[in-house]
Amino acid sequence: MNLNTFLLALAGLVLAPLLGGLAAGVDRVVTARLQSRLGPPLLQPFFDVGKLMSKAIAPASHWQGLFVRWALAASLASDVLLAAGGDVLMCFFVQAASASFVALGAFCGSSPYSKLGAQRELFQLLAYEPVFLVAILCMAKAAGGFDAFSIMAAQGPLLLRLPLVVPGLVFVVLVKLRKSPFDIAASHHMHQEVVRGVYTDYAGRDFALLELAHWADVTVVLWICSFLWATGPLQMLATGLAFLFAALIIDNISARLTWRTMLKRTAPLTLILATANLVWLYLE
Amino acid sequence: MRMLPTVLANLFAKAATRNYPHFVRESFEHARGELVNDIKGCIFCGTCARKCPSQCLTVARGAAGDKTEGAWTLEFFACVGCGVCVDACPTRCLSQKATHRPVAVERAVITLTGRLPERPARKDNAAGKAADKTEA
Amino acid sequence: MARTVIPFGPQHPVLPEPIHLSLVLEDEKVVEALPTLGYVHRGLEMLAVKRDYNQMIQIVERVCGICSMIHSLCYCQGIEEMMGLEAPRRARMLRVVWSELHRLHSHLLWLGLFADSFGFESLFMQLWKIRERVMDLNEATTGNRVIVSVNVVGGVRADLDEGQVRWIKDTLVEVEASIRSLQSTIMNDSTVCKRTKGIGVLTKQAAHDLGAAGPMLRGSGIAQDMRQLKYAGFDELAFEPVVETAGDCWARSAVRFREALQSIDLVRQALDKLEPGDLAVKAKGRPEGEVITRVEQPRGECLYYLKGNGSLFLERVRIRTPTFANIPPLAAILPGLDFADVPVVVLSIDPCISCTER
Amino acid sequence: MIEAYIGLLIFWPLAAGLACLGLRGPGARSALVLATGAVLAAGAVGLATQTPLALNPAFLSCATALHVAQAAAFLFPAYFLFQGIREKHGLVMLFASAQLALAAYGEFGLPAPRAAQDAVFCDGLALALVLVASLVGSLISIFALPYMQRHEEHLHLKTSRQPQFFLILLAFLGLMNGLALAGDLRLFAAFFEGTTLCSYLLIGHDRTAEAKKSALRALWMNCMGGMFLHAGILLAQKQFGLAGIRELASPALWAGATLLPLALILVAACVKAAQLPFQAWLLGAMVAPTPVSALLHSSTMVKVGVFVCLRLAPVLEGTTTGRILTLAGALTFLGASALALGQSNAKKILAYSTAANLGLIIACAGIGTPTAIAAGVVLLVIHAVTKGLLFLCVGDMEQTVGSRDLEDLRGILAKTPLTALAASAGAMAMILPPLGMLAGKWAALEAASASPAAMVMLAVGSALGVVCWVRFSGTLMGGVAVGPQPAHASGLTSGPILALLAGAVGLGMAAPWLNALLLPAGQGSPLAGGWGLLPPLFATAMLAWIAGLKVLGRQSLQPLAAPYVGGLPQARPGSFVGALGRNWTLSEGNEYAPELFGEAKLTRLAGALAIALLLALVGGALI
Amino acid sequence: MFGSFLRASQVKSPWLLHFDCGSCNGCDIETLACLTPVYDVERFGVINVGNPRHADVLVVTGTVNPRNAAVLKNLYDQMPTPKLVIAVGACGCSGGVFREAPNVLGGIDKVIPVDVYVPGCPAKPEAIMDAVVTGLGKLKAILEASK
Ligand code: SF4
Ligand code: SF4
Ligand code: SF4
Ligand code: SF4
Ligand code: SF4
Ligand code: SF4
Ligand code: SF4
Ligand code: SF4
Repeated sequence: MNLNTFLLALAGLVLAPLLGGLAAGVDRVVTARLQSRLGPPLLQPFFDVGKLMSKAIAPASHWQGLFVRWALAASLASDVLLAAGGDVLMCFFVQAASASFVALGAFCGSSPYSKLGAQRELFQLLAYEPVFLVAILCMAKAAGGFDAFSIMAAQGPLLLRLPLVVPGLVFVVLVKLRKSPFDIAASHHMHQEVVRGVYTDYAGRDFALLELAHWADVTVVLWICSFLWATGPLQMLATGLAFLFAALIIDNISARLTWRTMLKRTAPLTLILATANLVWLYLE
Repeated sequence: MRMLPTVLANLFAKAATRNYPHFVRESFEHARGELVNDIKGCIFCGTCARKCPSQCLTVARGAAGDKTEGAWTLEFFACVGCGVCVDACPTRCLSQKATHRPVAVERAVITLTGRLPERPARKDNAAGKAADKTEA
Repeated sequence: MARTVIPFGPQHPVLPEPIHLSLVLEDEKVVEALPTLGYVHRGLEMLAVKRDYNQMIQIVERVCGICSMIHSLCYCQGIEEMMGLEAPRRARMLRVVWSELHRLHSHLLWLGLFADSFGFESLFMQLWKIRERVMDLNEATTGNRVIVSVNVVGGVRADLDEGQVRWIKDTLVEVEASIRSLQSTIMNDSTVCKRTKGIGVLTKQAAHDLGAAGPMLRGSGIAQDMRQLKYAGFDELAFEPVVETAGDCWARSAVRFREALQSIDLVRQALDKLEPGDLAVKAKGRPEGEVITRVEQPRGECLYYLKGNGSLFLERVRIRTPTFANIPPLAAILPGLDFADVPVVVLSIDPCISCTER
Repeated sequence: MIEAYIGLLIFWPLAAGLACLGLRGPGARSALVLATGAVLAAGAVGLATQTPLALNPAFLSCATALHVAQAAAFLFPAYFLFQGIREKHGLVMLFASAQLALAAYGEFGLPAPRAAQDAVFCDGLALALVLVASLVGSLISIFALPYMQRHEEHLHLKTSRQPQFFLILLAFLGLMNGLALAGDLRLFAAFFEGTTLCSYLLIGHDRTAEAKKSALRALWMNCMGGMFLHAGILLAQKQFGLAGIRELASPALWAGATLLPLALILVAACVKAAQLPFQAWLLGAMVAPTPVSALLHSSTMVKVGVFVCLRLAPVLEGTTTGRILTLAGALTFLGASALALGQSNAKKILAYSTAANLGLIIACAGIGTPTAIAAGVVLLVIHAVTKGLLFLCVGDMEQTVGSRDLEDLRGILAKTPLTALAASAGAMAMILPPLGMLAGKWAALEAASASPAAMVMLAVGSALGVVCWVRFSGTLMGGVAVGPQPAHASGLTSGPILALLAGAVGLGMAAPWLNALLLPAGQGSPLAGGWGLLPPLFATAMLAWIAGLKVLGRQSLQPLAAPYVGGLPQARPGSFVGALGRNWTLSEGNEYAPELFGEAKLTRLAGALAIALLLALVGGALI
Repeated sequence: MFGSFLRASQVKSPWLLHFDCGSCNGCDIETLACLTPVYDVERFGVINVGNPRHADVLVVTGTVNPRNAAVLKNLYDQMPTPKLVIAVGACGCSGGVFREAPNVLGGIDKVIPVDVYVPGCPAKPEAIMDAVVTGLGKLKAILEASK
């Protein structure tokens, strides 16, 4: 590991959560505008986290603190991996670990909503993980390597060869951003039958750390999406934002679906599309 | 999908939000806001207190031992702003502002005291001394 | 299959009001749902012994803030019947105007909350944005956005001038256009239909047998609406109950959507029929005897039983509200639902607990 | 010296088992089993220091040994046939007779093959199996000491049947070591049949109707496997006149030849490894006492199957047979993972997950590249340790609460904290990066890049696995304990659990280095590029671990918040005052989504696909 | 710097929990209206959370009766400190028009301490927004004093 890699990794560690926070801010503002509201300031998510950091709480379980920190570590590790040009598949697995810790912590909670949320979180994982994996496999196949650098170094925009993974990736972004129609485990804005679902029993500092982990996750997901047009940093930024914006629009024009619909329809459909793309790459 | 035109229109149109408190819209003319008593005009007849559906008004004649003083007390936390008292007041000294009553951080009542009208009551010379007194 | 017990409410983000359901789920399907009430019970009917019959208008108006005007209307009509009064024609027309404005804002409010129950936030926002126009109409014409306090025994205590009539009509044109622009979303959007069609079906027979009321009843294909009794000014207005036949959440929502437009139409008709005249007749004497009156609230039939004894104070006020009637049908359709559909179905009866418990 | 190690590894367990039969006292038995553990450990470690090696120790290379093996080829099927006749089980009779016929053909119809070059041949792969069988197997046997005591108390047996039990248990370990090290196909086949016999006896140990049924099911399926194995061996013999495993597994030999013999052997391996559609025998094995399931699932029986596949893997690289095998493995990984997700019976979850993970290893074998094989071996070792841990934990928890249903295990954390935490950690070790199981899965995914279908199946299966294990772990961690707190932790229970836990986590963490150590002799480099970034990842994981534990220490002092139950009052913990003024106990059940993961439907579907693939495997070899 | 950011954040992100404690709905719908486009309290960082463990501000509408008093107390207790309570409407402040009804105990300060009272029946959305701002001012003063 040379100095360059180390610096990149460090940048990933620090910048990725900040970028995620900024994305959350953009999300809040744009969503407000789509709903004809003025909305909060752009930095609102940071204030939220700052506030949560300084609250005194009684924990819901003695184990949650542990899982929260593990989740945060996993999310940050996936950022670092990606930033340092690591293996995208591994980065994805590390991120899935983060989600698993969140769910585990929720299982440890005491409220029934927390446990229900944990179940649903797992079903979400089940729905989006294969699609995301196959999308990454497609990228790796098209670019000829599994590490981030070789995917970014691919000739021309990958999108042209991977049109069918786009629905899958949008689905992943929607789930990861906890947006309608797939904010099934923990609703993002308006609150649903699961209250805050998997987040119900997290509070105060734990919740703040979880929010940081969430930001890091969002960055990773959008970043991987941006590989679709990785001909330059600006193009990548634009692609990432395009995915974010698409998610916000879809959030605002659709009702929330149930996990049964997600698992029985959306997930198989997007998976089949992505698989078709993969097969097509092989036939090419 | 069908909501798309609406949200896009929202995005590009001006937000519907009124930026209160930086921008305060003018109240409607007859809005039933804060209840005020021009105590100079009050004759402490007690009509308002009897009619009030919330029973949040008390009118005392000869309060504080002084037979010439009257006290009009509004438990404003219980007032529902119905305006029944305003309609009933014979001297029209009660009125409702068009703006809402400001929020408070403590429990309080409003007591206004004034001079009782000399008998026979004449509206014009009821020299009132208004005092805002709040008690916890 | 293990059972999950979920305490749903009394404080729960999708519940606008405190009701508690002890839900037993298996496989995320409801197998048992036991409701509990009593969190908003105030005992206000008993206030009749402490407040005279005029003051009671303000009390019954606060049985519920959403259709407050219609409560006081029902009450005043009852007292008027008892005392043998008839409100002047202008008052009756004005009562129609305000009561339909209330229905309009109530239905918009409900449609928004309903959208919220299936997580369609922007639709909720849009509907409540439109609703603010109606609230402005209320406030400008009566002085309060919600509790309008226009009814008195014998008539009304607020009036509309020419300018206001014109303004209301103009505003309603815009409101109608905005509402219609959401029609395809509410009725045809695929995700919305996924969450509402075929969910919580109440058959026509069951609706009849279980005594459903209001849009719940009409959504199941029974054309019953208390406005057919032609109280207030409805005798002079063209009116047909809105009926849907599917009996599911979608049908109830469609009924309310169409009723919102119908209310706009009724307001227009009533405004057109306004003629100069008295606002109220003077009430003389004290109420004595018993009456039962019924009106149609946004949520369905509301019934008042009033008993006067010749004093200023009524002997008994008894209120039966539409949500009360709709709870047995709700309890009947809850079992077997997906947990995620519980909020949708609970909201589809437009539960109003504050009036149910008073 | 090394010959002595090998001798001890193979014969000490047999001898100790026989001694168990003689010494009926529990104390002596414990001492023997513990001693066996020590001997096996010493032997395995001693062997490890010498690997790779090829040897001809007298006791395995002499003619007598071969004669014993040849006799075994008749004796085992004959015994099976006898059992089949006694129990009137048609399939057992059928396959046992087929085996007998094949044995006769091999003996009398074919010229004797050239003797194997080396009677014992130990490379990384063999060593891995020896280590697994010796260490994990011993730990399980030790765990079995107190377990069987309680088990028999529970059954109210008049005369203890533990002597027989431990005889078979220990003998099994010896057979496994022999199987791993055997260099001659005939010896190998004898050990192979030996494991079939042991598993049959162990599954049927409790002698209930259900145990008998399951044992017979295991028997007929494995007899069928044995039949395929013999057929394959005989064909190979006929084709090349060879009997050495090492010669057989060299790609050069097969150049231009039909792979049919290999395909048949692979089918046999699939049966042993409980691949779809043969998973039924492994599931049936659940009825046996937990140490048996632990042994079958982790360190013995099923590992034989994957061992065979990995042994032959170098030949499979780039062949149609290999590709189909990959598909079949991936299909099992997917199907069994989905089946596991639909179960609430903890042992069933473990059983399906075993089938799934073995499928993954077999897929690796089918790919056959050095990377894939390396991944497969790592998976084999770590799976053995982790699965052994999980089974022991479930067994202990089952004895604590009297149920093996996941739903009944809620709140177990308060009753047997050590076991519950170990189980939880074991479950997470199945899926967490950078631990070995995940690393192996990842390597398999990247190695499978020649086969998109396999990749997609692996991807979906991996997601299913994550869900299944997080839920498993979460269920154990959650819930409020009710009822009394039985505690019977003995060192013989917690010791193996702790040792396996340490193994699962430690080996998991050490996966990259482990993989380099265990590479089959003469195979290429360790796993490709991506490992480069793993060390920093490990460091992060360790730091997070420490930070997290610190918080745990701090938080365990804080009072806990009342649960959010819609604001309702609580009369006592774990309940709320709800409808009808009743005290409603908060209970939660997991969502098993039976409409998606229903056992019957899925088994039928996946089974049919798997049969098709196996037919293609055999058929594909013909072309 | 970080400390002052944390302190500043505390008054910039009031997440509120609304509990209908026996209100007539009048005040509830006005509270809800605050969240909608025309008023949009999210401008002040307000999010309506459904869960006391995430909430900073408890907005209570309606009167207290013996049954919901326990619920109200529970919700208040489950909120992490520092926390604010806003009593909305005549009912919340004092019991309003129902003070003398048989099943009414009175305003919510009978059960939990109240920081800001919002009079009115129903309280106007503007008044509720005033209350949030006033409450945050109060919180700020407390934080400043404790610095
Ligand atoms: S007539 Fe008027 S002033 Fe006189 S006592 Fe009656 S209410 Fe009071
Ligand atoms: S406005 Fe109504 S409630 Fe208020 S004091 Fe007057 S009569 Fe009483
Ligand atoms: S305010 Fe009016 S009604 Fe009330 S006491 Fe004074 S004069 Fe009489
Ligand atoms: S019937 Fe009515 S009064 Fe009697 S117990 Fe039931 S709810 Fe109470
Ligand atoms: S109905 Fe209400 S007020 Fe009357 S007695 Fe029962 S609880 Fe009390
Ligand atoms: S049904 Fe009852 S509570 Fe609901 S709005 Fe109407 S009166 Fe109010
Ligand atoms: S008395 Fe009232 S509650 Fe009972 S059946 Fe008749 S209407 Fe229904
Ligand atoms: S204050 Fe008025 S509007 Fe608010 S809850 Fe009470 S009665 Fe209803």
